[in-house]
Amino acid sequence: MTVTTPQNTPVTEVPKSSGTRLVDRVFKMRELAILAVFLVMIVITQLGNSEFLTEQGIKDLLLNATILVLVAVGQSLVVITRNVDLSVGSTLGISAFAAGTYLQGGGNAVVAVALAVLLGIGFGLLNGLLVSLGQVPALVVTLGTLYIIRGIDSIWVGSRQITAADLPDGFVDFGSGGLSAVPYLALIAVVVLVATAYYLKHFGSGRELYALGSNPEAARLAGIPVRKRILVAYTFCGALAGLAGALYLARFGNVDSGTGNGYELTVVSAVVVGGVVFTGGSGSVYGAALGALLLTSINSVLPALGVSSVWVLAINGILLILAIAVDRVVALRVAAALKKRNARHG
Amino acid sequence: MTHPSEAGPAPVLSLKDVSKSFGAVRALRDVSLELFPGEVHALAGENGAGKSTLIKTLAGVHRPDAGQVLLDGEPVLFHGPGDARDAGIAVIYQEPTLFPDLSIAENIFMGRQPRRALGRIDHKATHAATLALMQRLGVELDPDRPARGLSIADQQIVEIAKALSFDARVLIMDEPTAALTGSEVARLFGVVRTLREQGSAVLFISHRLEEIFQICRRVTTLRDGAWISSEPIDGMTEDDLVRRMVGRDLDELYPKQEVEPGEVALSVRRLTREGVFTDVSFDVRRGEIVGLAGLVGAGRTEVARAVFGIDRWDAGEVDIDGKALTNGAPSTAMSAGLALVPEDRRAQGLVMDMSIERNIGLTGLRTTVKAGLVDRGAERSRSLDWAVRLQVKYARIADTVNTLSGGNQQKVVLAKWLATGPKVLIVDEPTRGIDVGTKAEVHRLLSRLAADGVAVLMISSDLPEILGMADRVLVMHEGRLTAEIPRSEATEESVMAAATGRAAA
Amino acid sequence: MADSTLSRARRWSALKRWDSAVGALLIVVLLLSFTTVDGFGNALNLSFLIGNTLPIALIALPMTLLVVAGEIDLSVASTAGLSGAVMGALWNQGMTIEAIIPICLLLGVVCGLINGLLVTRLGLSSLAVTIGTLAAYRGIAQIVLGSDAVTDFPTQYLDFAAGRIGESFVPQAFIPFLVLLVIAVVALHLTPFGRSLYAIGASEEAARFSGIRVKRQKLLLFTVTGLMASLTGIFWALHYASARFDNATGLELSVVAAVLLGGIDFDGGKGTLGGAIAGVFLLGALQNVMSLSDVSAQSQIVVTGVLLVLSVLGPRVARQISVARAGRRAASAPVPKAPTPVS
Amino acid sequence: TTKEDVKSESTASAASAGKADPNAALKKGLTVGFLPKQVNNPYFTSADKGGEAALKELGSSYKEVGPSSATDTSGQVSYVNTLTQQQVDAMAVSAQDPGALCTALKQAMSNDIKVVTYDSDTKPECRNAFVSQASAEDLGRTEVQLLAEQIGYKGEIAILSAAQTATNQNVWIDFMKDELKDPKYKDIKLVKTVYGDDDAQKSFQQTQGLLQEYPNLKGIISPTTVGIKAAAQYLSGSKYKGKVKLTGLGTPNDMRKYVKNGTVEGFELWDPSKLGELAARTSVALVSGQITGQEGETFTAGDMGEFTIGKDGVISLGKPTVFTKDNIDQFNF
Ligand SMILES: Nc1ncnc2c1ncn2[C@@H]1O[C@H](COP(=O)(O)OP(=O)(O)OP(=O)(O)O)[C@@H](O)[C@H]1O
Ligand SMILES: Nc1ncnc2c1ncn2[C@@H]1O[C@H](COP(=O)(O)OP(=O)(O)OP(=O)(O)O)[C@@H](O)[C@H]1O
Ligand SMILES: [Mg+2]
Ligand SMILES: [Mg+2]
Repeated sequence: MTVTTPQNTPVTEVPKSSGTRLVDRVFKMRELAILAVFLVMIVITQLGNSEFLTEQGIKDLLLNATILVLVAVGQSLVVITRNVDLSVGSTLGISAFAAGTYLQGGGNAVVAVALAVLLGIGFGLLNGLLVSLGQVPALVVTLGTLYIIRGIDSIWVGSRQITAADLPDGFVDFGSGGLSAVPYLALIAVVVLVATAYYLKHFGSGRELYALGSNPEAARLAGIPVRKRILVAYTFCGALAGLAGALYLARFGNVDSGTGNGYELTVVSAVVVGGVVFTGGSGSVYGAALGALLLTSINSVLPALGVSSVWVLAINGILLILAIAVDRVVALRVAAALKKRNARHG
Repeated sequence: MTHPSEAGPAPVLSLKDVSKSFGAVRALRDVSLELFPGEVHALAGENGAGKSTLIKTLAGVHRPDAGQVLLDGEPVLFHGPGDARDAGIAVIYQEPTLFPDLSIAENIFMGRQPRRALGRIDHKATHAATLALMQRLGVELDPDRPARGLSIADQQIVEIAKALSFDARVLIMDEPTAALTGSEVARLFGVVRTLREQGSAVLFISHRLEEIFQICRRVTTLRDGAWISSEPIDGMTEDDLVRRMVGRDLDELYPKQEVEPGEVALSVRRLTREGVFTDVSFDVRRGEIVGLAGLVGAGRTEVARAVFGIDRWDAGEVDIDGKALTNGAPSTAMSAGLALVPEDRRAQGLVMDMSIERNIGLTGLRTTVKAGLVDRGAERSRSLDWAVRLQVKYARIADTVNTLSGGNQQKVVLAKWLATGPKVLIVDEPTRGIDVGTKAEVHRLLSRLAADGVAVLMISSDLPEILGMADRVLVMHEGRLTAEIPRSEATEESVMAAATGRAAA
Repeated sequence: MADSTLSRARRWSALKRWDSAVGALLIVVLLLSFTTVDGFGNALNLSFLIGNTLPIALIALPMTLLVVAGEIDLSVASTAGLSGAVMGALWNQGMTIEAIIPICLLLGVVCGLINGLLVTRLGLSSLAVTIGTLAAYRGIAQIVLGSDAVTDFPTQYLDFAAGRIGESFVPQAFIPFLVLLVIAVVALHLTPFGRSLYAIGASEEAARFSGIRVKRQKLLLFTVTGLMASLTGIFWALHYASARFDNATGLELSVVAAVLLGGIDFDGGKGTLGGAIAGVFLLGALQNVMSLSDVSAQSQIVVTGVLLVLSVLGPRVARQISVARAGRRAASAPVPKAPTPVS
Repeated sequence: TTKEDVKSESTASAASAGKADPNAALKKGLTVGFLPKQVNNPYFTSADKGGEAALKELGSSYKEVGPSSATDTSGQVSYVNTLTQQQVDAMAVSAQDPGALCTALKQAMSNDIKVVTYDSDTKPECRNAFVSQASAEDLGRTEVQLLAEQIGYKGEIAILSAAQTATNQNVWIDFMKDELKDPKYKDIKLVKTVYGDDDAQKSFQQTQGLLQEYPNLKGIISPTTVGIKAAAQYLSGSKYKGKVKLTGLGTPNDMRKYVKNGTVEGFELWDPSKLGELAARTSVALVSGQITGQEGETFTAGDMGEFTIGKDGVISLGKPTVFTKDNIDQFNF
């Protein structure tokens, strides 16, 4: 197979057309919009409560987002392939408990994390196999595995629980410690995030995830190993859910059979707010991470502003709707502008 | 079954006694075919004859039930499209298969982007290579623009660019020209000739017979899944070819009936949609067939969409029988007697997962009703009636339309709209992908409709069709109507002059 | 000969349709339970079973229509909770129940309308929108009723919502449900409206090009869903004699699971109400039977999950088998003739 | 029909009929079903284990059913129905909702099943007796006393509760507020009550929010085991460790670490297994006819001693135990 590569084309300067930059901007725009909303929110809160952005405050903000960011990054990969993984909450719960059980006997922290990740990979593989080999709707299958994993977790865990007292001190300290205002956990999340984003943009298999989410039939015809890619996306998502489980343990020092219950809705919200489209093929992990940051921050901002917790849920929901609505309106405007330009020079 | 294989180079790719069935449909029966390096080989046959199936078998999409695919004389088994591609076979499928969310450049190079160190994609090189391809095809498409929103023609161009980018030994093209106008077709043929001279084998499918005669050396015909003949084009006439495809002689392709135009049925006044088309005014009278010509992207489809109410217009007015239509309301346009056969049958014309019966029934949901409920009997007889009148080739009326061949799908779209008994019929590329026999059929149908007093607006990129069928020809160029040419003066030259903006309006 | 193969193929294809399979499974489960599970067959237990499944069944009706049209509404449980909360709050204010119920229903209509407008006017994905309103409506319910639990609704209403007809196994509220079911079945399967929902679900663009008023139909559907959700909320508060802001929490997942089990495809354009309702009662019956047989709640969750996975794997496997069979048959059968044109 | 109409027509119906025979023999071979708010919840498991042991001793059998979520009220109702169908002799229920279970519980009582509520009550007419973990008054007041001592009777305090609808928490909070009216607390200000919904993460964030909003906060009372644990975990990893006092209801096993590392000085709880045991013994006594649930009746609950039924059929377990670093190692639950 030969490819017409630039060897035989003159390496003259490629003129970046105006349309290009505009298209780029459309995508950046969505992330910028979320970032802007986030910043405005933070600034308002700081004005209303000067304690908000102390070192401790920033640390809390970042720590709160960490776990959701990780799971949301994994979820976006799956959503980009036009699938979904609803079982992440259950996976998080069971791997957190597994890591905890291991550490209870005074095990090695690194091994515990590895254990959690491996367990996550296992469940990710299961989902991936069902979805890609069985070729069945992801929503149903992962709703099924959500129940199955949750059930297994509760049968296994029963009423046992892991508390901070059972864990090695180093592990728990790691969960709340950091380099001044930047927690270690947040650093891990950032590394994962940047690496994933780089992979998606600059590697063939990463681009193929977008391709097959955009048009599965065309992906098949283009010779993309569709099943393999979907399997990889699910496995990665499971691995991150597992990792998040281990970090959850470190952070909260407290795991029982209910851990991670209902988390899938939060994760899906973060991904959606972050502009990853449910019909696949578009969106970025940065967006998803920003969505996660936004969502968790709302939960810190409202109490910090002294908003009664009775109002929190309603405000949360309304903000969520506003975020996606504003994002949509902006996107529509830009798309309209883009179309007009195209029509003129086309 | 013997094939006239000639001395000289051995066939690079061939099929031997291949059969393929889908459920109860036997799409291919013991078909054989040989492709030689340096030849352009035509594959001809009616809609549903099995051409696309044959191609998909060559491309590794389908695995044959019986028979063999031979590459350089050796039997091969392709496990998927990837295998065939690796063997040097590039395919343009009948329906564009693009990734709407990805840029044109990524669409073309997906899976084989130029790489930098560590296997990272070289985005710059990809961009440059795409620009080069576009230059070769003589089109101006921004490589970084997403494929979403490209017109069918532009999509087809991207497909062609993708296939060319392989520098493949075998290039297979399933109706690549169906959506293209003359100038793009000429460009494409230029490229195909170069490939041929470089020793590639090309398999070409088209329902436009003149194209086959223009560029192909040999032709294989299929009928109902069976191999009929493989022979050199030289010395053949169009009639010979049609006889092999259809099994009988064909009536006239453009059976235009002369009708005295009646009152104005459709009147479009100063219609404008910003950035898309401007100040478009025209009338269509009862009994008249008005052709709407133009280059790809001239805005014809957009005008039709706006008139029907799919898109809103920014200024202007549309009247049917003197009554103004509501802006952006297809349902009121329908009840006023307007019908639109859209250009993209798969996305717009049909619900692919629905049965033929239900698809035709969709336009009758408001008429085939008894006591508020769907009158199933009436629905079925209405659907059956029209499917049969348009000679749709199907096994059962309850089969989903995605099992039909492209041409037969197009007929279902026509059936669906003709069943509404429209006063004004807008057809956008009505014969795209339809075989000659049916094309004549459709033309006769349009003629008869016009004779019965229906006003027909026919958008077509097939210039002979416009010239053969239209009483008047409207020409668009860059979103404006540039000419109105009466039948007597309409020639290829006059229409093309207006379409390229060279003639005074 | 060709004819008999054809009809056999059709019978086989009817069987492999998942919704009929779920119906059959439901009957099998019921029959088995009658004979083997103590306490299952008596009228009281059956009335419990039906009564506790009714809220899910009520919401499953509009949800099925929505999903067929390619949309989803996850805010239903919150709408139910909200109308229950408003009902409780107004009741505490001393309003008459006869005035409160219409107000709550109207509220449901408004909730549905908001969802519908966000989806159709702004073109947002219904999943995203209703995850948002899921939180918002529940939050408003919390603001409205706070920590109150209102329990003192008039006995005749409570009795209606919780009682059964005489000593039979039929809850009184089951009769109105049957009426609603019939209406829904007619609307989805027999009217042009229902037809257009299938078209919209399978291909929205093609539906629009066929002159179907896609947005209007969807808006209507969301509104009806809101109405039914608030009806469910009222029923819930009366059935359990308790109006709290967190009534019916998590009900949406149960509805979705049941509807999915019934063979409704979330890609839209497929499925029947019969399947959905069979799915609802299958889950309800299984839970009842498992509880009676002392199967723990945890194991019940696993069973639900396995059923869901099987519900999609099953038809897939059946299809593959039938395709393989058809292929073998076709190799020997003559080609069916195309109808002869008459023109 | 309005609320007023209903009020006027309803007459307080006595839940139990018949006459108590304090000397009746305790029956054996009974089946008592335990229905906690949530299975797998360590607190309830511990309580139900206590019940199981007592029943074994009494020669009766025990079973436990229940929903896997503490907010699945309809699930709990189904389980009441299930127990009714299974014709147990008595059921011990911790009600997720005071009203929702009523219809089903009345149904059960009319099928001759004795109903005892424990930990969380329903409306009095829907059960025969309620076994209370400690009197609500004791709990509410002692928690305030504990905290006041720790912060030196001065400063801002807040409450981190469970769900806003949690009946028992709300009653305790009312008593806390009442206790705070005492002049000796005049320098203490209750600034806020927040709700963590018995969800670890939510309670965690609510604690964060409290401290950001009230940087001068001196103490937090969390009358829920999940809440106090989450708050302790947050405090121990933050700069507030040891500076902001925390007390409330927690289990020794959960809190051991925080007591030892100085985050928490002292907290309290009753022994849940004793609560379960008393519920079991009350059930058996009811079935045997020793009591009917009327105020003033007394019965002997094995080693636990004699109990008297109070107003509205409430039986109180007694004062809670306070755990500090001196005594915490003596407990394991
Ligand atoms: N995936 C499929 N499932 C079932 N039947 C199919 C499928 N693909 C093709 N067929 C049937 O096989 C026959 C041949 O179809 P094919 O698409 O090869 O025709 P074609 O010659 O390409 O026609 P056209 O000129 O209209 O494109 C038709 O009867 C069609 O209905
Ligand atoms: N759905 C769409 N979304 C965005 N842009 C579109 C869409 N369809 C067409 N366009 C763009 O609008 C312009 C006009 O296209 P249109 O399809 O109306 O031309 P046309 O004259 O009908 O050409 P043809 O029918 O030959 O494709 C083109 O630049 C095309 O790329
Ligand atoms: Mg074809
Ligand atoms: Mg067009």
